[in-house]
Amino acid sequence: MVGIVIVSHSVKIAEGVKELALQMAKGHPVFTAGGTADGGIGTDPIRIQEAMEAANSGDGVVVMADLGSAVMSVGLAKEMLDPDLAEVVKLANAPIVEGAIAATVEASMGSSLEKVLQTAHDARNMDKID
Amino acid sequence: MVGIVIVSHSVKIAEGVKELALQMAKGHPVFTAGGTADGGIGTDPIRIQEAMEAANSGDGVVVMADLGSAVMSVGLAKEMLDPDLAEVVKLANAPIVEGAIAATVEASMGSSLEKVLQTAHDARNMDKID
Amino acid sequence: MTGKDAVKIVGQAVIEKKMFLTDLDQAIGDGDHGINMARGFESVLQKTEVLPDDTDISSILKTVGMGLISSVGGASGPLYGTAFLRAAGPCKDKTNIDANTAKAMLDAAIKGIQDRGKAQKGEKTMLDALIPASEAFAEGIKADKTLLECLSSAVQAAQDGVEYTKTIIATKGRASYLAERSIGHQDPGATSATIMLTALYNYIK
Amino acid sequence: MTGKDAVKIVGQAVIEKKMFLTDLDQAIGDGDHGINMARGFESVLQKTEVLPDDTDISSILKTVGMGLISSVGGASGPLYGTAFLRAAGPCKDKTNIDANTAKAMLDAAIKGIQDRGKAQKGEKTMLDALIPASEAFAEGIKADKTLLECLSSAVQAAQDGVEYTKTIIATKGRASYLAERSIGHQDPGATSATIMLTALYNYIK
Ligand SMILES: Nc1ncnc2c1ncn2[C@@H]1O[C@H](COP(=O)(O)OP(=O)(O)O)[C@@H](O)[C@H]1O
Ligand SMILES: Nc1ncnc2c1ncn2[C@@H]1O[C@H](COP(=O)(O)OP(=O)(O)O)[C@@H](O)[C@H]1O
Ligand SMILES: [Mg+2]
Ligand SMILES: [Mg+2]
Ligand SMILES: [Mg+2]
Ligand SMILES: [Mg+2]
Repeated sequence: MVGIVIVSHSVKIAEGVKELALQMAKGHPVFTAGGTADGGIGTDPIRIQEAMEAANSGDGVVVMADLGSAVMSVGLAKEMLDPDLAEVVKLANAPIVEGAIAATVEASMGSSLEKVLQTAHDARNMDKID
Repeated sequence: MVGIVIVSHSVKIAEGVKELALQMAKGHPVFTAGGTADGGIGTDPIRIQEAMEAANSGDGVVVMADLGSAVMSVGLAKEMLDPDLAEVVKLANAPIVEGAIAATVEASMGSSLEKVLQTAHDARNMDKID
Repeated sequence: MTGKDAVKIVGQAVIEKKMFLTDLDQAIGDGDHGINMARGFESVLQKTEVLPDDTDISSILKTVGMGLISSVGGASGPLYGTAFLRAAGPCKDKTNIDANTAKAMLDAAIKGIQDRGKAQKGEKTMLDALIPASEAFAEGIKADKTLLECLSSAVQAAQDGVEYTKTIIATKGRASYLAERSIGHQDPGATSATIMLTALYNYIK
Repeated sequence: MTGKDAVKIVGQAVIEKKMFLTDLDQAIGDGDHGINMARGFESVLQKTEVLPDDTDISSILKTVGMGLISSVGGASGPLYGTAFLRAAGPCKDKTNIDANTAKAMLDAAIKGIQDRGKAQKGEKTMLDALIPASEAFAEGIKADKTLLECLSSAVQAAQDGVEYTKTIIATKGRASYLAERSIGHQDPGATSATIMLTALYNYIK
């Protein structure tokens, strides 16, 4: 199964996204790297790297990130990974909350890395019209 | 100033989005309605309505929501509002985290309701490429 | 036979099916539909219990709607909440509900659900029980059937609608995340809608 | 003159400007650049302090890079972290840094920042100090200037670059949320880059 990593500047967002994603896909490997090393607002490439390693069970990992600097920390974390693992760790070009939920459900159905990544990406098009 | 309301199924996401948004726009009126009335996962039209009322200071309110049922709760909350206020309370068709941060910064610069709504919407196009 | 009693019977029927509805939602959603609906109707019954016995049906329906809105938490809250509030419209100032009024109430409820959730028939939602129910009800009226007979056909159509939801892909609500994988499972909301109609029929019968 | 001392001087210069950098970031960002950079260099200095005095420059730069990466928290962490790690490449196994090596290190750092952040010159980032610095450095080499003279022109170009950032709109990083409203403010990252280059120049001088 494709693992999911949630990277947010906010510990609360990372934890909240995980709780929503797991609601629809209980027990799925969803790992978070929220906030800085000392619990503040920001990102921590080291814990992101650890989350990537933890989330992989052989089928790859889809990473969700919130803002630009989270994206940079993800890029750096990937650079620090074992190159074979880095090959199958993919950052989704998708909104963090909407994408993470869709991707986690998709992954929990046993879909491929490409499919999970695509599903996350498609969450960009989710319409919210009241 | 245009007020911002954050509606999420998760209290943590709502609070986390608020903390990130305020980082860039300290003191801006950002109100949250996260989770159900009893603190669980879900949405609460009553607290959403209250947040809309609290966020309005005369220039209208932009609402950010996470998932489909949050959108419905927002629609219902608007129906319960005073009709004059409902006119200037707009749900953004945008990702909750990315849209809320962009919209809050835009609102903090004194932009119009339409401009803030547009900025939130444009966050759909935010690219995340590592 | 009072409006209060009807709500009590309907509410209790839903509360009794809490586990069943939750299990259905576990398969294609987040596993809370029964919990949501039971919490909703427990709150509703507390509110309606204290109403005078002769409270008019329209006011009772508004109490039900507001009760669900303020306590359900899931999509079914604003959906059923709006449905009950809207159903209160056609029966306003009426003490007796005839078949035409009942049909108008059902349609107002459906319209409310559609305003709220933007779904059509065939998207694997509660509407796949309610719209066929309304259509069957209309057939009954055309054929000069009694209110009870109309309601009986409506219940049958809703049950068929629930079966039909097993054959289709969800395109609205959480089950839509599963796409093709939602096939083979009946929709929780269509099921709860049918439970309510059935309970109402059994009560009036 | 050791690599360790150079890092200490550069780190202390950044730490001293903590408030200034934070105030700059308050105007067009989230008001943490000075806090981030000071925390980063405090952590770095703890790590470099315990290194043997004769540790080679390449290893020291790697320690600086990893130190920043693991402690900064903001965009400047992965950006400067990558920059220092990459700068460690061209000076590997070298005990003496000549002008050409210094230029190659600066360019590797810039390339790292661009790989990480996908920004170009003119987007109101640290690159608007560093790229002009590299260009001035190249001019110096072409004119057969000494390392110190090259570095002096680089510092001047970086300072001009900081001034230039006041005139342009941010299109990368947090300041881009402000669009036109970012004009009139100097970029915090361009400023910290210039503080580092200046401190290095003063140390070598
Ligand atoms: N847009 C919609 N229109 C109509 N009914 C919907 C819609 N979305 C969801 N539903 C109904 O709501 C039911 C799920 O309710 P519930 O589990 O209580 O809410 P949630 O999905 O928020 O957890 C679904 O089975 C479906 O019948
Ligand atoms: N994509 C990028 N490329 C290069 N530099 C960038 C980029 N994004 C941001 N920066 C630099 O980072 C600085 C902000 O750093 P800092 O405040 O520490 O991080 P954050 O913005 O995450 O709070 C900016 O002033 C800018 O110079
Ligand atoms: Mg549910
Ligand atoms: Mg739910
Ligand atoms: Mg900052
Ligand atoms: Mg920051």
